[in-house]
Amino acid sequence: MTNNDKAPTTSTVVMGHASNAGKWMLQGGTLVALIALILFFFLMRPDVFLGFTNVRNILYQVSILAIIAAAQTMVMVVGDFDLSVGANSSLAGATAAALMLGGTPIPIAILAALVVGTLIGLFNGYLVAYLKVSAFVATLASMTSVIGISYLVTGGTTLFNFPPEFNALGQGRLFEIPLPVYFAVVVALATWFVLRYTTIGRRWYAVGGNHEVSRLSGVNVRRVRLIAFVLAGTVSALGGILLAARLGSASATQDGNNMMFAVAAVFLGMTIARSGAANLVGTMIGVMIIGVLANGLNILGVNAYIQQVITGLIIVAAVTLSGLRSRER
Amino acid sequence: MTNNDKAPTTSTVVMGHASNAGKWMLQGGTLVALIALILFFFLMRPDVFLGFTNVRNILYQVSILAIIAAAQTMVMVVGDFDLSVGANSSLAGATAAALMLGGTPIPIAILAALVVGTLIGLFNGYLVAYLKVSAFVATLASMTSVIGISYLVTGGTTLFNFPPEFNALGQGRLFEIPLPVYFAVVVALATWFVLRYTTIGRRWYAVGGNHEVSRLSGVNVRRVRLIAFVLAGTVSALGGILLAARLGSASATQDGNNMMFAVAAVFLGMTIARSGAANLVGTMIGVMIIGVLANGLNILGVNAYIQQVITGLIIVAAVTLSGLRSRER
Amino acid sequence: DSGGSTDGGGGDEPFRVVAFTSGNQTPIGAWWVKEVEAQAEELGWELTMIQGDFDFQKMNPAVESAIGQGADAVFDGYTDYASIGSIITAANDADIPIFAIDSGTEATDAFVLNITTNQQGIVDQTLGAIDEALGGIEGKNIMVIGHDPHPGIRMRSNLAADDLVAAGAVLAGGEIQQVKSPASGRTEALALVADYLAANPDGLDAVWVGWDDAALGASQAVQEAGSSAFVTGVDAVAEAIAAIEAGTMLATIEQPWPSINDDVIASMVEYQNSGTLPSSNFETVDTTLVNESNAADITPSDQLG
Amino acid sequence: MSDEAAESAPLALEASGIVKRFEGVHALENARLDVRPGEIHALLGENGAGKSTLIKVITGLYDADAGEIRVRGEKVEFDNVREANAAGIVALYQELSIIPTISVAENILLGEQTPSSGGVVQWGKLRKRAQEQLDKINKKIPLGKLGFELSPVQQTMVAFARALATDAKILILDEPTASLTDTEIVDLFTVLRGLRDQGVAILYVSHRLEEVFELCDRLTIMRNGQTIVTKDVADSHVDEVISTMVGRAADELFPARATSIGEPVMTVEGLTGRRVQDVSLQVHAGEVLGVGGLAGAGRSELLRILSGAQKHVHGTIAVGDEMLPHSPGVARALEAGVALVPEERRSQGVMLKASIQDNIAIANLPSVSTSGVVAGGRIIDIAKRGMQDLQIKARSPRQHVGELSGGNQQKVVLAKMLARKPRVLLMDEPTRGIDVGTKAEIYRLIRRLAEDGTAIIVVSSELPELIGMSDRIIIMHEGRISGEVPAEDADEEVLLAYCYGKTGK
Ligand SMILES: Nc1ncnc2c1ncn2[C@@H]1O[C@H](COP(=O)(O)OP(=O)(O)OP(=O)(O)O)[C@@H](O)[C@H]1O
Ligand SMILES: Nc1ncnc2c1ncn2[C@@H]1O[C@H](COP(=O)(O)OP(=O)(O)OP(=O)(O)O)[C@@H](O)[C@H]1O
Ligand SMILES: [Mg+2]
Ligand SMILES: [Mg+2]
Repeated sequence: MTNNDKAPTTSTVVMGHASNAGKWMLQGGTLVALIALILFFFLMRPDVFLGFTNVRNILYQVSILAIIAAAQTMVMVVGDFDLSVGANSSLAGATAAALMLGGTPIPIAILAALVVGTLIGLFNGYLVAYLKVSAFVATLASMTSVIGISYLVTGGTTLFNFPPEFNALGQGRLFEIPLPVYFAVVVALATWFVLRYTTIGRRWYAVGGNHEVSRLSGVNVRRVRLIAFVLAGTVSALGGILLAARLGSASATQDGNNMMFAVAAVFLGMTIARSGAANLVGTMIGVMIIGVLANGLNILGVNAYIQQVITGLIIVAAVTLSGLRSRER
Repeated sequence: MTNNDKAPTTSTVVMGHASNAGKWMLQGGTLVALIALILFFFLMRPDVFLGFTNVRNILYQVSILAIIAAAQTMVMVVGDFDLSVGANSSLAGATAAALMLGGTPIPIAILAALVVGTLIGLFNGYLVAYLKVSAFVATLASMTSVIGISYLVTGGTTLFNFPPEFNALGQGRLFEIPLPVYFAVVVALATWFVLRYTTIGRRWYAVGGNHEVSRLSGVNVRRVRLIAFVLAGTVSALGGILLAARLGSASATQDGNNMMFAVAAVFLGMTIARSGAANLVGTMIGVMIIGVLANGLNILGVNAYIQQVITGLIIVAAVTLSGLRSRER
Repeated sequence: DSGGSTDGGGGDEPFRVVAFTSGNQTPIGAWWVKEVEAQAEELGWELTMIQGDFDFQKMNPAVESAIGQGADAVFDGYTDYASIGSIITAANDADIPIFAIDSGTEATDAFVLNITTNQQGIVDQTLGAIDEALGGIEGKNIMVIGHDPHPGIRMRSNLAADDLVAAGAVLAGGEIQQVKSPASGRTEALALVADYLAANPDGLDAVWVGWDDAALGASQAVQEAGSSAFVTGVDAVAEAIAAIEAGTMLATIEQPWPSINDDVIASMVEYQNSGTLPSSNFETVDTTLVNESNAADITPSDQLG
Repeated sequence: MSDEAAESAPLALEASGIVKRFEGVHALENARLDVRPGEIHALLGENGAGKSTLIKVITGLYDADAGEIRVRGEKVEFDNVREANAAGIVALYQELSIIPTISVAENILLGEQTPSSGGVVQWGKLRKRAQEQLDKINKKIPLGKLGFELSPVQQTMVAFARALATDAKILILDEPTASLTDTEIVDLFTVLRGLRDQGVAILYVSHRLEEVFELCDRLTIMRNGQTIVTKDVADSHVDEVISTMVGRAADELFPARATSIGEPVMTVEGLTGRRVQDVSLQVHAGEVLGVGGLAGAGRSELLRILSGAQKHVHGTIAVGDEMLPHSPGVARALEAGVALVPEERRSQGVMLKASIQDNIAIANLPSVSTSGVVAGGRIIDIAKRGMQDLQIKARSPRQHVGELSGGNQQKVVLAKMLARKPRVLLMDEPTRGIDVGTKAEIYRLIRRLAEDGTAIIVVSSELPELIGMSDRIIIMHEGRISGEVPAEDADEEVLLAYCYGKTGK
């Protein structure tokens, strides 16, 4: 019988190995897509695309999206959504801006903006986790309200003329690299660490995997979901503050497509995990795909409208490529 | 002991009855919210709010949203999402516009626009149902591409100067009521009928309830999902054509917030169903809440930004009120 | 196209210009992009054109990196200086002058030249038309529709509201009515006016709107409600001109963008040739009122190209 | 039908040489099966033997890697369930439930079965035909109720009614009785016998061997993806069947009872919840307390309240000397040493898309972390220890639980909770859907834990099991304790009487 027991085990291992390469190709579809894009643009413009200046550019351009995508990742790990991250970041930028223009010292203005973002996260989290409102409606509604508040804070205009020390946060450089890139790296590493190595991160994944199982294992599901929204609020606010510093201005809608792209990045990233769950590394690959695409198409001088068409198609292609794996089942 | 045996049963029944009224109140939370809003605005402006002119106004204003929300309902019954309905409708309007300006006869231009919308629905449906791409990414990506295509079709400008017969579709009246109201009613009734009385509608509900059980019970899940997206595409296109006719113009982004509001309306409506599934009656109540709110706040002369804040809060309030029910479980 | 610049054929270094606009989805923005590209071709400039649909987060970095790759001048098309602080910093750091067309409503050191239209003049002309049509503004109910995020519209709608109040008119709704999203400006203005008229039938004498797209929505609402209110806009788009000819709109404003653009480009050429910067950094240009009498002679602003 | 006639008539269903491999798993390795018309054919085997997989291959849900399937003598290859249905093959899949958001009537006549004309549903006909199906199985379930409003038993019966509605020529049932009680099982069997007599071929999968011997005509035994034997039930004996299934001689199913019972560990007074009414009980160190009752008697609710998973109205719970706060919550109860192995493995017990180690870690975060940071090494340690202790068959602690067989999934749930070293272990139907071999393992485990001083409360719907594994048995009826007996004095008749509401001590 020992023989019988052994046989399948061995072959199991072998099989596992054999199919791993192919599986990796599919599972890594998103990564493959990123590499393919980089190669393509490099071949089109070998002189420019991978030069230091342009790589720095790309990193600079995606840094704030990366921060907001990290926030979105936390919420999506728990199996929820936060459509308000973009609006939230704009409001934080506007709050800091309005306070600074009113004479508040920079650190206090920044702190206040972070608090505002955190409170909005708390509001979302309370609605979703405690009042059981679907995350989609709750955050859609709070997005609507938050944009309205931003309009009120900015008086509908674009605020500017911030203290240079504030702008330096978004425009300054250290060793030739713009500061927002460092911020993005720190936020990404911190999020990665939290997701992977802390008990709260574990609990997020457990709740995202199955609410009931988590609850019966002693996880305080409501609090855990709440915390994800709260932190996402804080982190989005940080992104918005940096965006205001980076642009030297703040308006109610300057987050642009960050929310949409953040969601797209997380989805792109989910395909690289075996469990199909949101994960930080995947999200950052998704962010890079979006960033490389925008930069590369600009460098090739592609018409803005056609760029938009292509961006949508490439996102679909990347996700579909990885999706082939799940279709196999 | 027989006494003992009976006691819980009876009390159960009584409890059941007693809580039914309360349960209905909560289940009908969305409807209660609508009635409360109407009452409130009526009391604030009894002379105006429920007058014929204003009621007609409200109906006229929500008619196109109602059509797009009907499209969204079909997809959401199946348990999916379509973020591209708004972009899709703009493209349909732009397509019809460009063709008419190029001399294509009106019926053919309209038909072509419907075909374009249907094809986009087919694309979405194929991605979601057959390639198993998450509906969120698939339709987010196609929304991005479709907006790009609309820009290309309109050349980034606003197209106008359509034949008067075309504009009449959006601006004409029959018995004092604008034509789009009739179109909306017809679309709503047709959707209601399809959802409630046809085999495809019932299969949508089955698939939305549980993919796997449906598949194992012999439902062609992929085709059923595909059809929902395809029809949603066609119906959104119809909405976009009517919007172009109503405004007498077409631009790449004139759908505005229709997609967001359509999703919100469906979510609001889901709360009235015992099963919590999307349903046409509920969606239309949701559409009316959004329409009444916008019109009422305008009539009271509330500042636009404050309107936006209030809209978000009322949506949350309506859903939360109904959400109390699910917490009871 | 910058693709062919690697093998410079001529002896002279070409004049390198980074041009950008955030409003490429507006007809005028689209015209400007084509116009500047055409003139650059003629002048032999090496042009980098960057367009963004009001997404400064995407546009600004692109402009800055273009500046970083070397430029002799920057050309801002229709983008308020408030939104491009980081571009201004980048250009200043690199010591590159910024020339601008319609980029902000007051003088600023950020630009070496910004030519725009005279907002007060626009308000005077449109209110004059309303005054004439109504036979006096005093005591009349007039709605002002604006859009704060756009600095030009914001400035002129504030001026219009102030002037109306000063002239004894009543601001319908008590304040300037705001359109939230430019994309749905027409629908929003339509609803604003329709709802106001439902609440106050016969309560509206005129609607002053800050730009034509929304004015067309307002005019449609006025027609549908059977009101006799007069509607004015700004921009002179073809559709507004057609509406004026059809009698559904009272007036609009033609802003002479082609000549303004020529003027800005002329001072850029001047700088290219002699290194001299314009003497004044802010100029305003007068506009033309478009009404029934001259509508037929005006080139619509969205058909400039 | 005489044997000879049966031999000569074409087989209803024949599968031969079926091979099916998943990533890394040989689910089927030369599986073979033949079912005659007009027989009830049992398909037996341990958890993971490949029974469900074979069924899915037959009905076209999986493509076989090799092998041949014949229906009434003709070779077939179905691409999907619809094609199988069209050929008269209908399966009731394991753990397949019903659609929660649609009505009972629609659940019964789903898909192609929905009566319609020109694409429009005929609601009247739908209700009438659905009612007929329910009548067949002697069930009164309101047709307008939605799926999620039904009890688990009702859900199973609706699913069964759906299978009946198809007029299948070949009916496949994968563990249909797993969550049924005796009354329903009796009704079910009556219907199945009726169908057999009409010539329907029935393939019946169950881990309850007594059912097989009562109901079935022939049986096929599978082991490790292979078909070992097919024979007449009349020629078979239980012990022999078990040893063929597990591949060795059958062990004693139930280990010996405890000899020493210690101090009370958990004391419950006047507990009242939604269904549970005024329950008081005590369980001692080293004692196995069995809880029996009919479906819906409130046993699961009792355990859920004790484990902190459900709020209660009044009553007190004490563990040792410690009085737990009212409705303590799971985390607090776990801290006090109370752990629950829940009833629904797949929806309450394990995260299917997570690894074994992550599943085990989630209930043990306090012990594998220092100030909020988890130590990966410690997670692997407790996972490996759990896998070894419980003999979980898996490639590595990182394998996804969804890829394990039901028995091994259940062991993961146990490992998760045992790593907390509970003083009171609550187990709700711990052997549901588990093969005899694994069942015996679990009984031994329960006994071992008891000997180490753990107090155990275990709910079961199978009376022999309840009697075999417990030291003391209480029976619940409509939320109350209707009777209590020491296990050695218990017999099924007495217990059943309590189950139906007769009270006594
Ligand atoms: N989708 C799948 N992916 C990977 N392995 C699978 C899959 N489905 C089944 N298996 C494996 O195939 C083997 C046979 O499983 P199957 O479900 O057919 O067993 P079974 O005899 O029905 O067991 P049980 O009595 O527990 O239901 C098991 O080892 C199982 O882990
Ligand atoms: N007849 C019923 N009507 C409505 N709900 C019921 C009924 N029976 C049980 N339930 C619900 O189902 C859940 C499980 O019930 P309970 O704890 O009473 O089951 P049990 O005695 O363990 O029986 P089972 O074998 O069905 O699990 C409880 O939440 C209970 O409210
Ligand atoms: Mg099985
Ligand atoms: Mg139970």
